[in-house]
Amino acid sequence: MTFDLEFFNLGYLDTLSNKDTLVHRIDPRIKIIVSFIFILFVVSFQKYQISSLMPFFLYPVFLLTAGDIPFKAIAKKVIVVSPFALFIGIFNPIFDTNVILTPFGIPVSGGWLSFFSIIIKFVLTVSTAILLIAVTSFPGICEALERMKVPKIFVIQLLFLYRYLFVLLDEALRMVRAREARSFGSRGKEIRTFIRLISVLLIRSVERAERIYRAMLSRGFRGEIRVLRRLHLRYFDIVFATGSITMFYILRNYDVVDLIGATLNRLLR
Amino acid sequence: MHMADALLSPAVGGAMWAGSLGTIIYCAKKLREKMDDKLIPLMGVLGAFIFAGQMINFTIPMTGSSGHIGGGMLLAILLGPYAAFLVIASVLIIQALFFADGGLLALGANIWNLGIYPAFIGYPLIYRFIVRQNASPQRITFAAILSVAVGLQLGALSVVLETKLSGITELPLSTFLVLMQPIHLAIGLIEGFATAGIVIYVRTLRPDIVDDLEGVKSLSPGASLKKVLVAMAVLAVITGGVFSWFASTHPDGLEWSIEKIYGKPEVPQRANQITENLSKFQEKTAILPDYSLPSKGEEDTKPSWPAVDPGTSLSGLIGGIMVLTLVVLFGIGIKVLRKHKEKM
Amino acid sequence: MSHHIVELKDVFYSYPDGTEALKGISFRVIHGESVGLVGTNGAGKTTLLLNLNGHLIPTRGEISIGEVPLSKGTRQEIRRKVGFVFQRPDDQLFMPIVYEDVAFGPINLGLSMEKVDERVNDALEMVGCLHLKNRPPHRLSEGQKRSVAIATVMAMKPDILVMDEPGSNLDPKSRRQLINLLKGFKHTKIIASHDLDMILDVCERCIIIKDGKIVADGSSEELLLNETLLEENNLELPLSRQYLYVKRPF
Amino acid sequence: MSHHIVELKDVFYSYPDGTEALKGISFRVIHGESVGLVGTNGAGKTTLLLNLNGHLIPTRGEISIGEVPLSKGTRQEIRRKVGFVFQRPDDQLFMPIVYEDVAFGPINLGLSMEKVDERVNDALEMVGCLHLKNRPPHRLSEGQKRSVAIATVMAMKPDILVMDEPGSNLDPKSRRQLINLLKGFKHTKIIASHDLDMILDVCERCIIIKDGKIVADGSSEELLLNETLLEENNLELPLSRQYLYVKRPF
Ligand SMILES: Nc1ncnc2c1ncn2[C@@H]1O[C@H](COP(=O)(O)OP(=O)(O)OP(=O)(O)O)[C@@H](O)[C@H]1O
Ligand SMILES: Nc1ncnc2c1ncn2[C@@H]1O[C@H](COP(=O)(O)OP(=O)(O)OP(=O)(O)O)[C@@H](O)[C@H]1O
Ligand SMILES: [Mg+2]
Ligand SMILES: [Mg+2]
Repeated sequence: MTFDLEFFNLGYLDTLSNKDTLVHRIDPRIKIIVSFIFILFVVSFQKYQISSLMPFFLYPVFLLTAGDIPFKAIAKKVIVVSPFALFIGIFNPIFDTNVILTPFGIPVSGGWLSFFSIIIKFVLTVSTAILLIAVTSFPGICEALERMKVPKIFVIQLLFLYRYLFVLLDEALRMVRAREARSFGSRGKEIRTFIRLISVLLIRSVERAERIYRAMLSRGFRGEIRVLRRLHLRYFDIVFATGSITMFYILRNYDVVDLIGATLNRLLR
Repeated sequence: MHMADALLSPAVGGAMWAGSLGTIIYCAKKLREKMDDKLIPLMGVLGAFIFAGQMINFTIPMTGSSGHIGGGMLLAILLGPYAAFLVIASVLIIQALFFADGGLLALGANIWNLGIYPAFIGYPLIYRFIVRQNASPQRITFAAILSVAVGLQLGALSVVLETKLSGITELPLSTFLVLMQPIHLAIGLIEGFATAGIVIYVRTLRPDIVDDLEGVKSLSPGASLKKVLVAMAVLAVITGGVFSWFASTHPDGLEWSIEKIYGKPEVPQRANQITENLSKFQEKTAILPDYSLPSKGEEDTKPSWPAVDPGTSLSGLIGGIMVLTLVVLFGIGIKVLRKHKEKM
Repeated sequence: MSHHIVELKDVFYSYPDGTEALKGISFRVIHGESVGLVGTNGAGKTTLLLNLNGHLIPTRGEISIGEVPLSKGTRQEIRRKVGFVFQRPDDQLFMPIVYEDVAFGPINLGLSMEKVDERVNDALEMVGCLHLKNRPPHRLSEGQKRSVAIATVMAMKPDILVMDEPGSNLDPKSRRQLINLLKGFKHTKIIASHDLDMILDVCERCIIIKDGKIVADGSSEELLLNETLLEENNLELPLSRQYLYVKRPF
Repeated sequence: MSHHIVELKDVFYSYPDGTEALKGISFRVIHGESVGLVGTNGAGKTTLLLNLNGHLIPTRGEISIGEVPLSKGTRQEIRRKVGFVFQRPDDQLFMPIVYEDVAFGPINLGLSMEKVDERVNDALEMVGCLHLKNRPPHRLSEGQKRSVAIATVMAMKPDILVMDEPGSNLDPKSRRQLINLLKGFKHTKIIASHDLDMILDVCERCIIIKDGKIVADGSSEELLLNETLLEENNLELPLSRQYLYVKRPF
């Protein structure tokens, strides 16, 4: 049943990506580049740094709110995929027990600092990746890739993948249901049956590809697919790009958090 | 086994990206040279098939838990190395975007770890070598299990090395290996067995599919393959080197800026000599300063590390909470603005 | 036999993406009744049937089959009682040989091999496909596949038969055979279809669904010949009744 | 306009596995005619249509479209004239956005971008789907997919329209819309379907195929109302005409 859910989620993100907001209208190339640079900046922080990462939440929060994306959907996804990072990160407190900080007299080991640093980086990078697709339609991303000189064959088969993803997932879902209807508990889910189901699905997929190829031929296909070019850089795109990258740069190189904290600290005293 | 952005350093992530992207470009070029047009829809549909196939699960004998197929080797067997690599890369792109498996930076590493080994080692060097003359079910089974297992072992090893090189985890190398390799051996055996079953079974139902594709695949084994492997290795080393060089030659923005604000040098671990050398090498860059040091240096650093200014860290805590509050307010502000605009 | 009663009380279902597909469905089907479900594309028929069999679990409301309320815990048991024929036979036939496919369910029920063999032969006999026993399903014609799909379900001796669009893609003759087969099945039947003529032929009772709600529930003869009702729900008179009204007599 | 004539002379086709699917088919369709192809599952309808468009090449016999005999060399050219709507719209709509999908053919015809745009808009307008222009095909309903699939073919301005089972899986309302659309298309049409009512509505002429051979060729009204002929070929009267014969008048 969990795979059912993944399937639905896929469709859900796809629905979100077809919205029309300020962020959705930004050129996909810009969004890809800015998001990538964002991630580079985030992972470049030292492993004990936590507080200076906080301002970086600005970027995903901006995509989320300006893109009109429900917070819950993104939060759920981030939680679902967190185990691996948790698994690796949790060893840090075990192996690195040097006390580094004692805020308010509580000793905090380097391991815990780096653990939380991993978790925060994880939340920042993963939410940005999901938000990128939630505010950019997949065909948009593909066109951006093509315009960024990624080989065309690759982009085009990626478009085909996306197109038939939903069709085949639906087909597989129906097969799984048919099997469930006639198997009880784990009976009927042996590897032997599994191999048969998958093989049948594979054969059908290949046959479908043959039919698609025919459909392409009958519409004059001769080895060349032209991707329509609809992307145009607009003034706002440039502003968005330079603005965000400058902001990342400042946040990375000037410890704004510490500045604010120190100022507040001084004021409090 | 997906790598995550949070566990990678920019240098390692960037190097893996360069390697993967280079291979994608290379494969695309190879395919363009001699490709059957049929392959384009087939690649896309088979990519979608991998996803769909992952919805169908089976009970893993003796454990009671359920598993599904990864599919890298199956793609390599059906499509040959070049097309298979592109399809695996596409599948991972969709996983990174829609399922947030890994992330954008780690995508390069993931494509490498899950794509290179089945497409360029498991299939051409192991599977084809064993099956070439005689495609009996026994041979297919043996070849599939061996190639999948080797591919996954290499993949898991790469995950370990990439993570260690990035220096984010404190996990000792040996422990990490013990955690990763055996479990992937088990996965590999099961996946190999399933892959073999599928190949054999499809051959009995539609022998033409597997054999037909044999003609569509374009692989000239031997010299050209070796070239690919060497080229990829060189590419990876060079990009890694370039990144490091780039990292080491730029002036240090962070220190400069902090000195300017507080009037005092920030980085106390300077005292340690080993660190100092490493710092020179790694820390100074205007764009991406201070990224994590490799673990080896780290261990030596520990004694001198706690010298972080407690006042600064308290400010950090207060500042962090403050900033987070501001970010949330910023979000709420935009939301309100949106609502307002919609009403108008 | 009260234990074949199907009862739905105010059932709601939303897909995880938020689509509200069922918005408060209540009805009760007693033993031996045959019920047709009709409605336009996207009305919620398939969703309803998937809920009946526990493939989807209602977000609100209750379903009980016999005296057993449907839940994650009981759905395995309920699936033994409810035989589900899916919309496309290709999805249902996943084993390499017809015989194995029909045997799949009975084996999972834990029957002995002789019993399984008996069930398989009986079921194939019933749909007139015993001669196809050793054929691979992908070599069968659409109509044959459909019949075998029904046999796979019959072999499990369900108390209740649930079918989603059983008539699509069949040629006229195969469709007629299907209708006769269904008429011969004496237990409870629930059938979703766009083929209003088939519903009229096979089901005494008919439920019209629109936008996840029931808009009419009554005798098929009455509902399916009520032109204004049909019109309101984007349906049409069954073709076999159209001629009389729409065109000059022949 | 003689160049829209479709002519088959004693066409045979065997699949590579040896199945003889067509066993000597000959007919001639003149400009503007609409022809229905009917026959049971496996009769050879799909195979015949695939031959018409050069996807399969006859093992014996000749096909010519206009004055051009069909061969490997000429099939590219012939495909420009023959618009083929496949059985499943999902196989036909392979681009990520409706607009791009409809534009695919015209672009390959080498038209300028303005011309392409004009064609796309016209074709979508014609099937009433202009508002779906920027939607991805996987988000459309079956009926909408079907209409867009027809638009992709219309955008190439074919002289001849060939369709394989265009009505399957549509609800009654969508089916009616399709029928009206087809009636509006004034060029040559060849339509294979099990929906004899639709054939009766849309095609003046009808060809009955059985086991790869033509068993009857004539006016639809005549053939499809000839009960003995239909019976012999495992077909049935169109549903809209059955009631009069089979049941008491209403
Ligand atoms: N997997 C899904 N995720 C989200 N929404 C869905 C899903 N499947 C169906 N829906 C939506 O639920 C509603 C009911 O769909 P359902 O498939 O039950 O209709 P139906 O009556 O069976 O239609 P049809 O006659 O086309 O088979 C529709 O609005 C549909 O878009
Ligand atoms: N790829 C194939 N290889 C071998 N035989 C085939 C293949 N496709 C079809 N056939 C056989 O050719 C014959 C004609 O099939 P065809 O698909 O043309 O029938 P049809 O009239 O379109 O039937 P339907 O109404 O079910 O679509 C059948 O006997 C079928 O089994
Ligand atoms: Mg349905
Ligand atoms: Mg056909």
